[in-house]
Amino acid sequence: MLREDKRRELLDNFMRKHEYDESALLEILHKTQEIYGYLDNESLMYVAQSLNLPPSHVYGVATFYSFFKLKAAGEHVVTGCLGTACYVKGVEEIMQAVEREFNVKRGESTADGKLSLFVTRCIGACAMAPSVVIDGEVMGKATPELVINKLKLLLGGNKTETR
Amino acid sequence: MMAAAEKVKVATMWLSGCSGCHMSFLDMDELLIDLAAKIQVVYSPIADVKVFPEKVDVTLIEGAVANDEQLELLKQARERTKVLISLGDCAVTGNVPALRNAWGNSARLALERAYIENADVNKQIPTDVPELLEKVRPLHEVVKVDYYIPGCPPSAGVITYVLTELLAGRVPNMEGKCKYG
Amino acid sequence: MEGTRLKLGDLQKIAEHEVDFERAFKHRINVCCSSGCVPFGAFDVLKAFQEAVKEFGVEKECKVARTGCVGTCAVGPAVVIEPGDYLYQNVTPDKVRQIVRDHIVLGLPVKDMLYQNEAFFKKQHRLVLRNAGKIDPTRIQDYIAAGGYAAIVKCLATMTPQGVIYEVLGSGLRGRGGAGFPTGQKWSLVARSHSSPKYIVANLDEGDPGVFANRTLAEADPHAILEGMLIAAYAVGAEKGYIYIRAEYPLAIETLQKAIAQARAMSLLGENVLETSFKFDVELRFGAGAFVAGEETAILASVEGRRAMPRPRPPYPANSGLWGKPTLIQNVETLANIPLIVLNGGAWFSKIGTGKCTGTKCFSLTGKVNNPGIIEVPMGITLHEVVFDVGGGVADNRKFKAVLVGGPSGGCLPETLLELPIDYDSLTRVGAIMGSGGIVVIDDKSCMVDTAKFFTDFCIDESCGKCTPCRAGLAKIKEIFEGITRGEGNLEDLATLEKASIYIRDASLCGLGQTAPNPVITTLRYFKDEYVRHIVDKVCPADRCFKNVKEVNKQ
Amino acid sequence: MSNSTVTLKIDGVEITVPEGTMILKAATDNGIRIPTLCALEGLSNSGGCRLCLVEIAGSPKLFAACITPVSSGMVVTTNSERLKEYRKMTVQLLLSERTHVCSVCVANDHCELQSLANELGVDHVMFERKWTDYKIDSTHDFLVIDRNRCILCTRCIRVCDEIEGAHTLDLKMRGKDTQVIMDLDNNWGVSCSCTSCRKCAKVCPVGAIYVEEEPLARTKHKEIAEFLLARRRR
Repeated sequence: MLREDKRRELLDNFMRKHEYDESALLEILHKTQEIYGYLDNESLMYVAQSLNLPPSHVYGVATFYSFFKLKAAGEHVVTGCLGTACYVKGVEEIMQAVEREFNVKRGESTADGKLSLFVTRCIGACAMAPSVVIDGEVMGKATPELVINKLKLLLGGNKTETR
Repeated sequence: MMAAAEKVKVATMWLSGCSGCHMSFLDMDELLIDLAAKIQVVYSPIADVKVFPEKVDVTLIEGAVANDEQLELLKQARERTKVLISLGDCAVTGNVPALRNAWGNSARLALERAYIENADVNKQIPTDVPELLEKVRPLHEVVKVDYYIPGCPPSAGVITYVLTELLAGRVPNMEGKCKYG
Repeated sequence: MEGTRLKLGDLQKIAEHEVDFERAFKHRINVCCSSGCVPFGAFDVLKAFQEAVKEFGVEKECKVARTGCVGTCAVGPAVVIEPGDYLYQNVTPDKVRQIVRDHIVLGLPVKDMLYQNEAFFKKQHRLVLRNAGKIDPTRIQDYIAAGGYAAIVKCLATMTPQGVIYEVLGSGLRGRGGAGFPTGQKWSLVARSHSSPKYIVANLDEGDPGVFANRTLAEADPHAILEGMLIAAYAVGAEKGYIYIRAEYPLAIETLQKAIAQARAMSLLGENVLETSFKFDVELRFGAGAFVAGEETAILASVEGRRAMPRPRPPYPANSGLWGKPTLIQNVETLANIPLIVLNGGAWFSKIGTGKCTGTKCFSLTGKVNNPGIIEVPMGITLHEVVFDVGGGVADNRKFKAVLVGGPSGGCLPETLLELPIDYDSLTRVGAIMGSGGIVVIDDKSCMVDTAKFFTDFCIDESCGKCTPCRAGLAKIKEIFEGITRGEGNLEDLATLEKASIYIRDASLCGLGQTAPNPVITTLRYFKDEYVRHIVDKVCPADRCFKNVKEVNKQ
Repeated sequence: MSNSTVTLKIDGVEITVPEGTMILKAATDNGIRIPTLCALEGLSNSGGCRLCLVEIAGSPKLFAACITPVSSGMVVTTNSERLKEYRKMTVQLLLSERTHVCSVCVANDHCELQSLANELGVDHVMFERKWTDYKIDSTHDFLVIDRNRCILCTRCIRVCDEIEGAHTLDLKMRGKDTQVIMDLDNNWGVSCSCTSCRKCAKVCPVGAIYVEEEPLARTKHKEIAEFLLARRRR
């Protein structure tokens, strides 16, 4: 993790590159999320002030688009693709299996903050349906067993590290 | 429409409501006398009849459906009535009785609020009363309803209008006459 | 070569030089490195080939190239060896040595690794995807060698803006974003608009679930999009362009960013394009997960950094678009057609496809079909040909039930409509739409009520919330569906569903709401018996619904 | 502004208005009533509520009168059976989308949605009503927002931005989850930008924003936007 002043500097540089142009708000929010992991009220207020935009406008934009997260995600993130092709090929069963196995609801994280489960509407990997994204990597032709095993491996590996 | 000798059989029913709609009905005042010449009240909270009779022509129902007894009564009324009318906002929208619908587990919460939180003595939920439905519903979500008279309460004038039109064999036009609240 | 400012005549030289350079190789090994193949290890395969040709000492006669998608996304990583267009499927690094040894060194293609579905390519006609899988998208020289940027040179050197528009009008090209508005007419409107500056927005916000043709194009041939934008800018008098792309497409973004940088370095973008007085530059704008942002007026709001809420038209973007200025909004697939139209003439283009719908259309063919992937077929081809010839029929030997054409707001069409030719008007007539080109094959294991509910759910999630019919109406439709699939429906619900759907279609503000009820309307029209069985018999013919109800009852 | 005029027909009446006039204004100025909710004189038009939809001869589509400019020879129908049906449907959807209980609402008898239901004869709602449970924000000294009653017409947002210039209010989320917010979705009481001008309460067509302990008849004043604009133009 970068230090706070370093992160702020990154964000400042990026906004300067866009000349504090309010039309680059989406790009700037993307960058903010990339730097901080999610969009908290503090950074939203900072962006609003820097771009000279009303806070409610910035908040409205940040919550309109599903790509932006206003809450910190878990250490590991699994995202199920709910696109048509994946749906037809049974991604719902995978989602339910993950929910059951790790006691987590979609859109939320496990109590220990280790795993977040999200859904997205189509990642465009439809020919490999059903697809699931685990920590940024696409798993095509996924099955409940494959996903759960992979997640167990990730979470288990983590535990041994912390021990 | 009707033979002069044969009066139209009218029933009224009171479910989960405040009886205000019935009061409004009585507010027709002297018009009630004219009406009495044409109709015969065969079942009503203001008439002492225990069982809903067969072959009723018109039934006016006040109140929403909130418990299993009301549900049964309503279904029975529907089976035995030609024309069923929702009278007042509770019957038409659910209105105040339905406000509890906003909570999950609303039947239980409502009972606890009434019989435990707000009770001074004997804090307990009675077991010998009809069971509350999980959701309070307007009549047309449960049975087919033929006409609607919204209002809290509907004015005597609107009730008169609808009944007069129906008795004259016409379909009431509710434009400009549906005042909710 | 890169970084030198080019003049109009220089491109020809680069092309010739590249072609000469290519000729030195006997074989070309094209490894598909697009989003469909990368997760299955395409980059490892690429590396393995580079090592294997060295190992066998054939690196002088073999060019190993990273390319875009050939379309057979279900059998990736895919590798094409030229000459002969041998398509190897499911290539893994451990198979690479054998391929190089047998195919390149011994001249014996490895038969059992080859893609066997010849029919997949037979009925396709590749215009937009002309370079997909053939050139390295990260090298501008590859594109130039394939005849790229020759069209903008032709425009700048020999054509007036009006002349370009005339050719586009003559081509009969219609917008590929879904609505099918004639492209030439749109260009004329923007060109005639007097205020300035003017803008171009290239729409790459492919939000339809199940559709990835635009992404494939951007990953395989980014310069075709840029050239299309350049020509459009020249024709309408625009000087700034934005490509609005989904943030969920990192590889396409990277490819486009590289392409823009290369084009700028060679003075194909920027001030004085190819040392002429024409100036045009392109910037990327990222979407952030909003299907509605693909709508023409919503995309403008999003490019301006606002909530992607559509606004009523008029005013049309051609007169009042970005920041109130004339703006040409065009899908990237439409734009990729433009260089070919300029080079070969509108008359040539108008002969492809049908009279009213010229050219080709890219489709993402997915669902329960044997050969899923990206296809490009001439307009007017029948659904039957697409599903059974190109697609190779229904997967797992199941029975065909329906085909959904046009994405989540498309229509579910039954077997009886399979002979329907695919064009804008025929599809609209039967309640489907072209949309952005999704074709999902549905087999007899799927329930049509559940399918319609799924698409309604999608549209509810993606509704912007501005207008009442779409925001509140769709939610009510969903509630009715939930009742039916819980076993609490009654036959009157069907009338309510239909009434509400038609109201939403007619009364909604934008295309999302106007088309959102299509799946409901078409399934009610073509599969009403399935609804009736759910309601009357409490039976789901595909055994998908009532499951949760049963489980709850058991508990 | 050009001085040229346009002649068109609305419901059979020939009307001449300045070029660029919206159908809604052309109709209203000539005594033809088209129901509206989100449109408000003095504010920009949203076109979202869809109540003012009209038919224009020659097009199968419907047009929002508030935002469609007149053109010469246009033949507009404002009250066909289909339009009446659709308006009723719109009102029903608004009534069933959130908790609208007129009998206990501050806006009872002063509510535009309520009077529209009356005018159009919406005697019941064919859809199941949704009973929402959004928390009421009464943290402001005297302004209260009850989002259960909000119909998302965005009048408050537009008046706050365009007339007051504060832009305290905006929308968050999207679709059916859309809500009116203050600043970063803060409680109204801690809003850093609200000027407490109460214009939002004046223009709210329903009982979603109101002034505590003030009769609505006194609060409501939807002509405020037009009035202020006229003062500024002087």
